[in-house]
Amino acid sequence: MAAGLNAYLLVGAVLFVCGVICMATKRNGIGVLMGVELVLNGANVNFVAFSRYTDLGLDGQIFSLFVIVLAAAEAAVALAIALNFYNNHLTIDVDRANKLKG
Amino acid sequence: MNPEFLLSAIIFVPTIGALLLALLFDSKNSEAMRLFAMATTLVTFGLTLMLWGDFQEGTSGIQFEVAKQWIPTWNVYYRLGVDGISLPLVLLTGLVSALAMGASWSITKHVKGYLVLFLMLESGMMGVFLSLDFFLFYVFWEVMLLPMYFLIGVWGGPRKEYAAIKFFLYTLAGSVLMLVAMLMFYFNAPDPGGRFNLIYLADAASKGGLLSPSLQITAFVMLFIGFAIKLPAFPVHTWLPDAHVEAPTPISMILAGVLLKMGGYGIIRIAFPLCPYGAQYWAWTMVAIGVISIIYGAFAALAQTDFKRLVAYSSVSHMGYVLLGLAVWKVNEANGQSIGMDYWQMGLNGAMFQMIAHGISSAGMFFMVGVIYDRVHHRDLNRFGGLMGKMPLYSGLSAGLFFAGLGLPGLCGFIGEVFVVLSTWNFSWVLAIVAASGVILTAGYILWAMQRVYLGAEYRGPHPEDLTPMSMRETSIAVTLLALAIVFGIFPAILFNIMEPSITSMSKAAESGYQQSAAQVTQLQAQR
Amino acid sequence: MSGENFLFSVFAILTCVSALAVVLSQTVVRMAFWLVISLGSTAALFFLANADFVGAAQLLIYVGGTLVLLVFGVMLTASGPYMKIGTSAGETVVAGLLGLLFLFVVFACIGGVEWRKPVTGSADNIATGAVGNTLRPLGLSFLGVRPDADLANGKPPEASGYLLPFEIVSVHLLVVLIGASYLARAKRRAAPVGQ
Amino acid sequence: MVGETLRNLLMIAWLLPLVGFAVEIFGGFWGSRQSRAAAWIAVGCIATGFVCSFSALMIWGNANHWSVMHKAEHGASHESHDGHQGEKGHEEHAPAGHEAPAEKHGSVSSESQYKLTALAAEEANTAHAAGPTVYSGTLYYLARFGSLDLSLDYYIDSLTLVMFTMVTFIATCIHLFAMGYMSEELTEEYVDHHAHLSNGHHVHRPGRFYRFFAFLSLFCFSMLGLVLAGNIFQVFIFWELVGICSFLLIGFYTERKSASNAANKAFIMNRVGDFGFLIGLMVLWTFFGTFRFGETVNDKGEVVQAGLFQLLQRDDTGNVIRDVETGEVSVGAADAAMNPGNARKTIPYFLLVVAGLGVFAGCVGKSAQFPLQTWLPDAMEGPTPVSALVHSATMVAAGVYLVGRFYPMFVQEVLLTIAYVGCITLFMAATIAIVATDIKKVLAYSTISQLGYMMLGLGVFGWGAGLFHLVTHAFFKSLMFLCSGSVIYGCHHEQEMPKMGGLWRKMPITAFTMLVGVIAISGLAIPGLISLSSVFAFSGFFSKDAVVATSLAFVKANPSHFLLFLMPLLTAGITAFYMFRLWFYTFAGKPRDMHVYDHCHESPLIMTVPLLVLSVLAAFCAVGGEQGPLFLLITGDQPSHVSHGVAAVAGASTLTLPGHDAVHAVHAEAGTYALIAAASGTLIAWLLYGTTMVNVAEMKRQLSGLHGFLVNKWHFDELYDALFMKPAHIIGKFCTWIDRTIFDGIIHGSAKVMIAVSKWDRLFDESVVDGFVNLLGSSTFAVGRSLRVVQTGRLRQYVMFIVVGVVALFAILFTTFPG
Repeated sequence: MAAGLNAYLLVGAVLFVCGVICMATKRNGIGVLMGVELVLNGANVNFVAFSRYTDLGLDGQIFSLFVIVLAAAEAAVALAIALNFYNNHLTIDVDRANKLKG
Repeated sequence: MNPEFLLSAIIFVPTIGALLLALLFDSKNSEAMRLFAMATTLVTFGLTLMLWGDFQEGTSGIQFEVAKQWIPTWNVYYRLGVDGISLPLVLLTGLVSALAMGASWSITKHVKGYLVLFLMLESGMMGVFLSLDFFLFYVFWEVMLLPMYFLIGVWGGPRKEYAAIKFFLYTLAGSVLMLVAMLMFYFNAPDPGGRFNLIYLADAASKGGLLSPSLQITAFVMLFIGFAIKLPAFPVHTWLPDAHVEAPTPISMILAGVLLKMGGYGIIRIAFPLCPYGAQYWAWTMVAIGVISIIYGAFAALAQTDFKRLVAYSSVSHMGYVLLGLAVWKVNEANGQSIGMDYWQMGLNGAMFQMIAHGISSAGMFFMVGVIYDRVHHRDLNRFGGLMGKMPLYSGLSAGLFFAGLGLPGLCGFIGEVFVVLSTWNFSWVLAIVAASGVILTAGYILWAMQRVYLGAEYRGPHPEDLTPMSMRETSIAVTLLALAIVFGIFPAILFNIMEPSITSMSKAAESGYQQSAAQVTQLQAQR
Repeated sequence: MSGENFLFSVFAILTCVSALAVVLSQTVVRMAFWLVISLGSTAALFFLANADFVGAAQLLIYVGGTLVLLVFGVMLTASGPYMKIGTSAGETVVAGLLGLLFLFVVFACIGGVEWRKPVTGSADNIATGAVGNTLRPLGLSFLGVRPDADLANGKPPEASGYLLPFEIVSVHLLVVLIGASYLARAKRRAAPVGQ
Repeated sequence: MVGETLRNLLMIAWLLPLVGFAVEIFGGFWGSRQSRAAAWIAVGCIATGFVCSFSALMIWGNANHWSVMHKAEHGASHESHDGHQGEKGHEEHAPAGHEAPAEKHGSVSSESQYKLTALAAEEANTAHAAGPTVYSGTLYYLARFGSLDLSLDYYIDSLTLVMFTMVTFIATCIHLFAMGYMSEELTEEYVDHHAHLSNGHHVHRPGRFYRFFAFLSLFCFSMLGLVLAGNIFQVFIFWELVGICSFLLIGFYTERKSASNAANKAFIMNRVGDFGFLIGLMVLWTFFGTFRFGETVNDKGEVVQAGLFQLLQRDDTGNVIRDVETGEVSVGAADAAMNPGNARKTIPYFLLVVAGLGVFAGCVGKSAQFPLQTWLPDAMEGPTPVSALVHSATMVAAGVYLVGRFYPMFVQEVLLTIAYVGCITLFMAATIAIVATDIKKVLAYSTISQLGYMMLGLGVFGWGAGLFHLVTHAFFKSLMFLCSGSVIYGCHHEQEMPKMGGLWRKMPITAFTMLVGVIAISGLAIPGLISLSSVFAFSGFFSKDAVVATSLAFVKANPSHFLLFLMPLLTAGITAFYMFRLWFYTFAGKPRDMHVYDHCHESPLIMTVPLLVLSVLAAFCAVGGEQGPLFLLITGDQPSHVSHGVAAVAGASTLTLPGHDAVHAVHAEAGTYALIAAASGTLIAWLLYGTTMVNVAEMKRQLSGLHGFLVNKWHFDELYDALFMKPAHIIGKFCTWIDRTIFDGIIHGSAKVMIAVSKWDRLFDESVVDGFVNLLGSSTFAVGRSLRVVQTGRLRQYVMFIVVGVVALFAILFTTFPG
């Protein structure tokens, strides 16, 4: 498999889809978070690939850096939320968080 | 200080004061807030005095003109300036606001809100008198309306909501008519750049190039109704007694001292210069309305038993002189020449003077009523009496202020009234005689009221123990007003020197505008 | 097959497989493990794509920071390290099908688009995303200077760097950290809800 | 510069009381209630004013070489000065008072006669007044509009100076008297026995000594300003100011309802007159364009604008010049450049009459003439010194003064009206005075009656006679009021004459001085005491004689107006009757109320000295009659058309107004008639009240109808109440009703309509608009309800939905835009 733009994009796509499925299937809150990380990573791969293989220049890399940083932040907040949730429900099962049910 | 900046400062210092008051002060610390608001009004008054100091007397044009684009799409400018017509009113506003603020110590409910609204009201009033852009004028006109509504509606007497709504609706109705007239000028102005520029519009009108004669007649009616409501003239005066009776004392002072003057100011600043033909067309009607207001207000005052309502009706009567003086413009319809132009100018000057004089005397009268109301909490004329013995200083000062309202020579009310009346015969001898008969009625209701309140053997109403002498604060307000009443009564030339050149040029411009329009009418008739 | 291609293939497959493993593993600790692998190999991909700084950041922040955080989360929330919260079979199937469909759609997109031609280096030896050491340009761009964009082609400097976003992100991070610590602080509850 | 000196002196005299007022009112408010300082300040101010006025009179006389005195000897000749000795001869008769210094100044002037003549001539040019003896000018401007201007001016002629001297002198006396009379107010706890609280107690209040003198000072200022005024507008200003001073002084006892009522009545009735005055002013202003009496002069001494007196021109016969075609009166001075820019060229004759009547209406109000006379008797509520100063000697005489001052502007219709008004007034007031029992009320009615005489005198073209009577009356009437004040003070505020009697034993000085006044006003005289051709008489005889003589001359010229002679003649008798009735009632006979008599005492020195001084003047001020110095001084600057009279226009039904010669011809005859009338009046009074020959009570009962009519003052109060007061209140109520019901009704009605419309609108909204909206809402709700199932609240499901959504979107995209 040649390392070209498409190859990177495919990897990104796989990561992305895995992340989404992870989010959709894991009942564990931490698992959902991990899914999110995967999704973000998939996006990052795309950014870097575009940076490398098109004339976007450094923008892609910079974006990916921002994404990494924001992902870290998001992880921190999400974990805090998860901890709170756990404190309240004594479980991490996100299906229990159904207060918004219509 | 840069004089151009001065004008903006006069308008916005109260606003800034209101902002600071709203942001910085703890609403429990009423005394500090009052002092701060007092200081703000005093600074504003000081600025108006500086304006007077910088003002060049003897010239007729606009001074310190400021023009900055505001809404370029509609040719709206932030255009300010003073001339001899507006300067006295600006001074009066500064003075009456400061004094009314001094009288505001009696307000104890929601002090912060009251003071903020009060200062905003002052900004609005200053803006009305200083703006030379019609749109800006209109904006300030409305800006002033809302604080007034709340000031009456929140801090008023038992029927405050009714009074506030009545005041608001009446004034708003007038504003709407004014707005329509404003649009008429807007779409007829020859130069789009000056569509809202009052000076430019007046200039165009004096050359006959603004509105056609028939449009002028319509536009003038709309403007006039708007201003007559504010004045207030018979028969649209009934908001005034209610508003006055319900409003708290300082607001009554502002209302009588400044707000009513806007009607007269609007007529002389906008209605006359912009529609000279219309003004001349309706001159007789206006004079008649003025005369009816004089007599009607005096008669109605005679029948009142509520002290404040009596003073309110006296305002109707006194403002009738303003309308009368403004409108005594007689022309020879055959050739368009004015008959006795000097008499019209005398009437205009007298009317302007009467506005100032009434601002002083009626603010004083309302204040004096407020002083006694604060003590005994009623205003029933038949349950007073004997105050001369209990509160001699108060009674003496009130007597002075009431005499000023009565039109006693040596006090300011006399000059305005008599000048107006003297100029009236030239216009119509019947109306002149009727107007002159007002002196009897005025003496009647004021003396009778004074007799019932101040004279007599004893006080007949409730709370006689509360009749304490005036405080230093109250005394200084009353003394200031009375002193001014005396100064202006003895040296009216102080004011006339400021006003006369501007008024003369205004009347000359109106005359030439009328002649142009009259020529157009003749042409049209000849074509038919 | 060049070395680059080979390395790419290895890491790409590693990435994809471990990502799949994250989805498929049943316990959270294992998921964490596979995630580490996946992210780490992504970092390797970054290195391959000439984004060495990004790769380093990936390793440092993600693998070193975020995952530690996640593991903490796992430890703090799990009743036991190998706790399972099962997913129903139906759901798994639906999710799998949907995932495949989604993957197909994305693949179709990737394949269907004519991407812009890659550039190979710049005239005046300034590093771009394609070649050269990107560390210095990246740092400069965070300080508001874009050597690759502004100085290229003799254009006047437009200061199209990322100083402001950088600052915003910094503040954002700070806020997030404070917020997170606030949210995560231990609260006393009378009784757990829903028990 | 004589003009400037005079101006400065008179301005000092004028403004000093104002300063005094300020000092007294403030000093008094913060000062001690027991201090007499206020009174001394007031006396000091007004006495200084008198000195200034008197020196001004002297300077004026010297400057024009006492030419007025020569006029007496040599007609209207101004050039001749050789009659100077004769004038000195007159002055030697002047017994006391201010005539003595006059003599001194006179002799000084005679020593440097030539020099002063030159000086006078020079000043005549530079002082640029109408005549050599009139000085006018402007103090400051109130306002200027185009060619119109209003200013405060001064106009100094002999009348001004005499009035100044008279007013300041009398005021000084009265101030001194008041210091004693008002001394009861020098306390912290004054008990007002005439004012009651609702619990029946008397009112206790701090004394107001200082306030009284402050008001008096303010009054003096206003009165002097009125006299000094150089234009009719300024007269109006001070006219109102004396009115308000009168108001304040009448209502001095504010606790008394009757006092405040009287004060209001006085002011409002004056305002009725002022309404007319204002109309007159409007006419003058509109048609003449100036208010000044005299000419306006610029800095270079050129006359730039003519005054009113110059604008209304008269021909040689004394009639105004009228346009031949239109009959309108031409307005304008001979030199067209002097005409005010805005003045019309002509004025309709009837408007000239209206203007005159208007100004006269003001005088009617101020001088309490018919039909506005009712306020003056009520004004006696004020303290007695006020009655003496304000309501007899000075303020009420201001109306007469103004008629005299404004004389050149009156056409003969106006003069005739003045004469008849005066005639009615003098008779009516005298009849009421017969039955009045309050000592001050009698004097008040007598004041009205005497004012009527003055008006009559002016109306029948006796310019000098009317003003002569003004001055003499001021002296003897203020004297009598002060005497009555002394009686009231001595009797502890008892004013009812039926409770007095025999008081001359207790208060001899008061009784004696009062008798002097009574004789003076009655016009009694002893013919031929000094020489065969002259009579010995007190001042009242001469002045009243002058009035009666003028009216006789007038009636002889215009026989249809015979009442104008008969009524004053009859009233001369009535006057003597009621004045002696007063004297006999009060001072003679036996005491009727022993309580009053026992507590009665003579007044202190500070009150009796002014009485004595005034009595001397009341007796002798008019010495020499119409050849005497006082009359000559007054008439020194009389209007030019007066002395020759006005001839009737041929072919028109106009009046002939008698000149000096015509009056002189009937002087002896009229004097005889008047003396007979006065003597018979005195005799009747003596018979009725001095002896017990006639039972007065019996007579009163027999004439009860007439008596009641007179006691009720001809029912004027009731008439005015029904005609004006009640309707005014009814109209006032009606106006309020209109406001409340009609105007507010319209507002409220439209509000109701608006509410109705909005109700209907609400109905529409609720059924149609809301129905639609509700339908929309409920359907939305239903949809939401059905979709609710989707909202499971499960996070993972949502992610699934997103995925499904994305896939679906792409699917649509691909199917819609293939490729």
